[in-house]
Amino acid sequence: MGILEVKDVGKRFGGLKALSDVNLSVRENTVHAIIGPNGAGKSTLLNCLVGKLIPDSGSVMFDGQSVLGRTPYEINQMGISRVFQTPEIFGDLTVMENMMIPCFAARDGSFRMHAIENMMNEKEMVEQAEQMLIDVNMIDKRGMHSAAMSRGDKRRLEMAMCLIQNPKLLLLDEPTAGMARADTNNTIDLLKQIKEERDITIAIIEHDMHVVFSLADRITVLAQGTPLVEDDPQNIKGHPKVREAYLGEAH
Amino acid sequence: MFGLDKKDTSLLALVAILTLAAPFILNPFPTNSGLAQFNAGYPDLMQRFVIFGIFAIGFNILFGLTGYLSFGHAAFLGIGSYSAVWMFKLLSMNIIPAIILSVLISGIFAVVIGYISLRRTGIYFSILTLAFAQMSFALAYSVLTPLTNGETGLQLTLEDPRVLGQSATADGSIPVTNLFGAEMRSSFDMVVGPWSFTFSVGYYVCAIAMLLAFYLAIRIFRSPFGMMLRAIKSNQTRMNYTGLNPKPYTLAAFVISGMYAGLAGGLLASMDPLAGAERMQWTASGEVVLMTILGGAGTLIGPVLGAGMIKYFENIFSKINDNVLHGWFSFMPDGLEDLVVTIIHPFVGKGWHLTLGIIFMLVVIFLPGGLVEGGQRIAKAFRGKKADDNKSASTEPAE
Amino acid sequence: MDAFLLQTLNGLDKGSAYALIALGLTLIFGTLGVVNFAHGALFMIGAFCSVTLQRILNLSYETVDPSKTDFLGNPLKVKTPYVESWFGPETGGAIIEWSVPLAIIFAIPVMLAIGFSMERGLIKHFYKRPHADQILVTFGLAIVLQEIIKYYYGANPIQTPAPEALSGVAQLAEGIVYPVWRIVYFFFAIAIIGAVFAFLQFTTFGMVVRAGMADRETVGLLGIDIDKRFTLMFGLAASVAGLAGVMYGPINAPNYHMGMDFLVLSFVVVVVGGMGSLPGAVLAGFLLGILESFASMKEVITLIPGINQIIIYLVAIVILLTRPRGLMGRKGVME
Amino acid sequence: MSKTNVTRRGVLKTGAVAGAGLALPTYLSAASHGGYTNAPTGDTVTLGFNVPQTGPYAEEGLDELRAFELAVQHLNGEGDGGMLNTFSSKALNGAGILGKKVNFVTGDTQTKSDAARASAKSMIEKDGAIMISGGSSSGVAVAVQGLCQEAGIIFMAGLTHSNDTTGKDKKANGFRHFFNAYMSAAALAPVLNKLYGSDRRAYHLTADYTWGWTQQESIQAATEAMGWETVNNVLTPLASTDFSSYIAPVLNSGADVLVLNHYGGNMVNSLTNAVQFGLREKQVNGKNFEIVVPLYSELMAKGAGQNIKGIVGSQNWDWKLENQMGSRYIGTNAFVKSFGEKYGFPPSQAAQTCYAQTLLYADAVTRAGSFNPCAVAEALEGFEFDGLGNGPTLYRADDHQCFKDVLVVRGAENPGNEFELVEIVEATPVEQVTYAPDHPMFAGGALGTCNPGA
Repeated sequence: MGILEVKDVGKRFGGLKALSDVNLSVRENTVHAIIGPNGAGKSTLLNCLVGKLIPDSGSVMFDGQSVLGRTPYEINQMGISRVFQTPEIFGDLTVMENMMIPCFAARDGSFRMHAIENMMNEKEMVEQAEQMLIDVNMIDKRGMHSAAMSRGDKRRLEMAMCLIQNPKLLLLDEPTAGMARADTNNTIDLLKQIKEERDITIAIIEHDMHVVFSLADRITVLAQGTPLVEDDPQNIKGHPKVREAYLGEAH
Repeated sequence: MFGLDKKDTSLLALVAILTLAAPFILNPFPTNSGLAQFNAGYPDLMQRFVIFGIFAIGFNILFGLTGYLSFGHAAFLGIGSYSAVWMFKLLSMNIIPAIILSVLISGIFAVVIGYISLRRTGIYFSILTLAFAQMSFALAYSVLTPLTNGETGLQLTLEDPRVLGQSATADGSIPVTNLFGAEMRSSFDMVVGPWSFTFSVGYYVCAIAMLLAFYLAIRIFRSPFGMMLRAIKSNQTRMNYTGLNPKPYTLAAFVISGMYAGLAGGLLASMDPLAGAERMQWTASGEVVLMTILGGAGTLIGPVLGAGMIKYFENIFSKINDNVLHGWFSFMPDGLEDLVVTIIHPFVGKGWHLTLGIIFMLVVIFLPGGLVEGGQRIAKAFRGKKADDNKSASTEPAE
Repeated sequence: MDAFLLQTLNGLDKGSAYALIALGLTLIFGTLGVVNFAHGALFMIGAFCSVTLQRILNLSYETVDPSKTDFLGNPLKVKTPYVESWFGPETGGAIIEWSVPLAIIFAIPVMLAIGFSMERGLIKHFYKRPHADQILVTFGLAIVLQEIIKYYYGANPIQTPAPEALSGVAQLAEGIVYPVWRIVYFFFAIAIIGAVFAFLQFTTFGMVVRAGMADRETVGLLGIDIDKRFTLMFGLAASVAGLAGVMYGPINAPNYHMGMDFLVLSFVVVVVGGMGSLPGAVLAGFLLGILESFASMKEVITLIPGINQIIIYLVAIVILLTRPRGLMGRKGVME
Repeated sequence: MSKTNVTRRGVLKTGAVAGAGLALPTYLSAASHGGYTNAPTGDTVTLGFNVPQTGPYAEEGLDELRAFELAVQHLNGEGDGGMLNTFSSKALNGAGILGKKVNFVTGDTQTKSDAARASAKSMIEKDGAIMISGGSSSGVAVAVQGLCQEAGIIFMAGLTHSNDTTGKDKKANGFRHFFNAYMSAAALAPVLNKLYGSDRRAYHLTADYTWGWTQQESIQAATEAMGWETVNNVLTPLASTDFSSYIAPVLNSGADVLVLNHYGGNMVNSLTNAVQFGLREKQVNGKNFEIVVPLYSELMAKGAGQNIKGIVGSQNWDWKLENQMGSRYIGTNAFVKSFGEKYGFPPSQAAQTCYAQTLLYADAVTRAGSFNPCAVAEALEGFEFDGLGNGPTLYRADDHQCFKDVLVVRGAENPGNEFELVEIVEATPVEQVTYAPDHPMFAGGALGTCNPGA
């Protein structure tokens, strides 16, 4: 039994069948990659997992509970964090503030008024946030307005914001899209490090096969809204169906 | 001090000094000099400065922090005023119960209007709040007249059934609003040489209310709650995916700013027990928006400056008529005097709107951060080229 | 039944004014994304174009008529417009009488010029500024324009009557008469709306602008100078507002604050129609016009007292709560 | 141009208190100031003229301001003296008031109760005004009147026509020279009867706020008393600009008279719309359809242009009064002459009422020998006078309302000159418009006692 169980999920947009009969099982403390050609339904599936979309049929169970019908913030509170393809951070806030917000969310839940307390009095949280910034090598940028940072830094910040919540499941949406090779390798190293240091399950959507095969413990190939195969990386590499899907669709 | 860091403490101290010394600061010109026209240190205007300051500070908690632009905030000001006047009519001339009621009632209305309006964002939210306020105004002016006294505005009468206190004083007039006996209207004049300074009880009550409101606003700005509000303005998607529900945060901000408006309305009625429907018209809502932007949205002190600026023009410039102009320039030869008066004439008196409009444009063109930015530039010029990676205290959470 | 029909007619007629003003506003606000609080002022200036033309045509020389006296008992000065002395009283009189339709020709270049200079001189610098700044600067501009008009023309309304031939009433059916000029206004509005739609739909310029509205960066990347086109758009919007104002003159006498009277309403119409949608704005204009007309019927007011005071706002609330982006709003525009 | 020193207050302050740093109470304390608010102690006295200078009534406000300026000139002995020469009371001699030169300050009411009160307060608190006058709407008048009562200042109302000003909202410190809705109705009804007959069906459009309601109530009562039937009364929102949806139903309602209980911009627009719909040419029940605008004003008539022709209404005063109706209205020509020579056009009724109010105040002070509001009020109460253009007039003590003749006018068909917007139909004698102080339309309030402030 995996920590995330997707059963028979289907989703239509008007006449377009975006997902059908998707079954997926992500085991705890593994890295599970979801790959597939453009338009295969990867993003739709991801959106169904985090509450942005509600599937027309099927079920999504996380840690024994259904996520369907829950809002994104409720799902996050269950322990799922998501990193976006284009970094979603609080651009108007400083790096440190960006880190503090998930700390509060993790401690206080989805809403709590702390209208007159001073933020910097939360010593424990500040330390925790600083430690995390040290971990991702951004402590020197703590006072910076996050919108002014480079794209790579923004992505690292977003990752750090997700990690500081200690999620059970981390969803990564093309974490290396548009990155230079060196940055990509850094990201891979970072993710490897995270995987080693923490008890965390990661689901990753990725185009870059180099990333996928460096990280993944298990791979699901999606094509035209349906999973083709789900297997270990070494078995996927030479799989005829996968070749067909990629070569047939995107040449 | 007071749980604030050094910068904020000094800002608060500065505002406190300015507010408490306002009767001096606003009356810089000797009473019988020609420039006395520019003196603003009389009780009514000083009260308006701080009351509209409170209104703008509250509005800024919503708009400056969350970015939600309410175009109907005047409704809460009006509701606060009506509640306070009713309290004077029915209960007591003491301002404390009146102000408590106005804050509460405005808060209740804010919960309802906010809950509905916050189902939408951006311009759709603005129009929803505008619609609610305009409905309040139109109804208060017409069909709700039994409750609001319509066009004339709700006033005290000699027949009010005041439970605690008398309907009329022994000499047959309406009693005066007071704070445990200290009448809001009483004042003292201090004459120093050619200067004359007026200290009014009402003003100091308002000033203390504003200082408390300002202090609370600083605490909110620096609190985790304030940070959450800025986070909402910055990125609602990330907010959601960080496990935070933006709705209650924005609603809380909306209600807090509604209660600030209610406090302002209650104070207005306490200083002058009349509540008119025009207080709720869209122009009044627009005024607080302009005050906030003019001063600098999202800054602590900006809205207060903006409020002061607009009220100053409304009350001082509108009173400069041709006679006054001729008085000023009477030292010139006749022809030149008339020329100067003719040139200035369109901008003062009945033309005060024109001057205000020009100032809006100039400020927003040359000082994108509002008056606060002007202050910063001046301060910077004085400080010289001192490195300033730490911005001045008041502008931390800028746009 | 007659009453119902009459109010529908009236609603269409009111709605055509709303639609026309909203159309201009939505070109700037709904699509360029500029919160233009000066739009009402543009409408007002349009109306004053016809006042100005009327004044120009009425420029007169004075002759003293000793047989009459003025209010102080002095000999009366009689004014004769130059136009009448040049073209004779008949032709001259006709020219003066037709000053409103003539003002259309006069208003187009004036409004274009105002629109262009407003965009080039001011608005251009505010595309990337926060909406708050746009509100402040355009509101300031609106006040300035309004005060200038007040300075020259006073605060009192000034009648700009329709020509005699277009001013009576028309019998549309048994028991249904309607003012001719209001019918003219309706068809004029339809024509302008149609022209603007056709312009945006069928010309390359229109296509580029529509593409630019949807995705400004991409169009910019294609090497198309979108800025110049946006300037033109602004001029177009100003002209539409101005023409709406010119033609509105005979319905209600122009005064300097008529723009502010319409300002809030036009924002409501645009937003109810949905941000970024031209058809939405037009539809909302007619819808609100018709509903407002029905709400002003005695039967309705008796049923719900005060409904005529709030109908527009009530409808706006209901629509915005049931349809998140108004009637036909595009996703992501100023949400 | 006259030059005035507006900062009189400073003079008196420094005059009164020699020595720095001395704190002493004003405004509420009698000791140093003769027992009432803003008691003038120098050689000047300041009056406050609070008129709309922005917003829809700005034009009317400016005309009031012109009249005030003229009145101050005449009080100070400048100019030709205007109505001072015809005024029945001869207490004023052109040497200011009680020997003090008259200064004035102006302010903008914006036609909003709030702004009007703020402006009036600044005149009282900052400029030391001893009397406030002006205004162009009843809401503002009632609000400022209330303020003056509380502050202990005399309020001489400008243009305010609602019954409430001297009805349920009357105040001991407030006085109204202008006529009211009841008087309009009482004057109009017989004329309407004479012009249009007693078998008429009236349709009312009424501005949906207190002034509109009181006027509609008054007109309905007066016209029904002479046999008219009221078909309908529809309330229109203040914010309306287009009244077509209210006018259209009139066409088939069976009514043959339309009564427009509107003022200002509302009136201009509703009348324009009514004419557009052909109501003026319409025939109903074999009679000509008629439009009535109970409260007329020259500036609105000007705004309504051609549409005003033949429309009947009432006025407080008109500049042609003395010429056309005889010397009963003495003072009119004197005023028109000095106003017309100074400004180039004849004064409006708003100007006349403001001018008269200023003179009446000054006269009352002089006769009372004191600026004390209570003494002034006493001098005004029950004061009978003549020569201010309205004929013999009484300032009734019971409600501080002036009783004088009311004019019924009609939009001029063939104006002799550009200023002749209306023609006078009748000057209704004062007896016909007088009512008992406890008339139900004016019930519900009390004057209270005069408040000298201090």
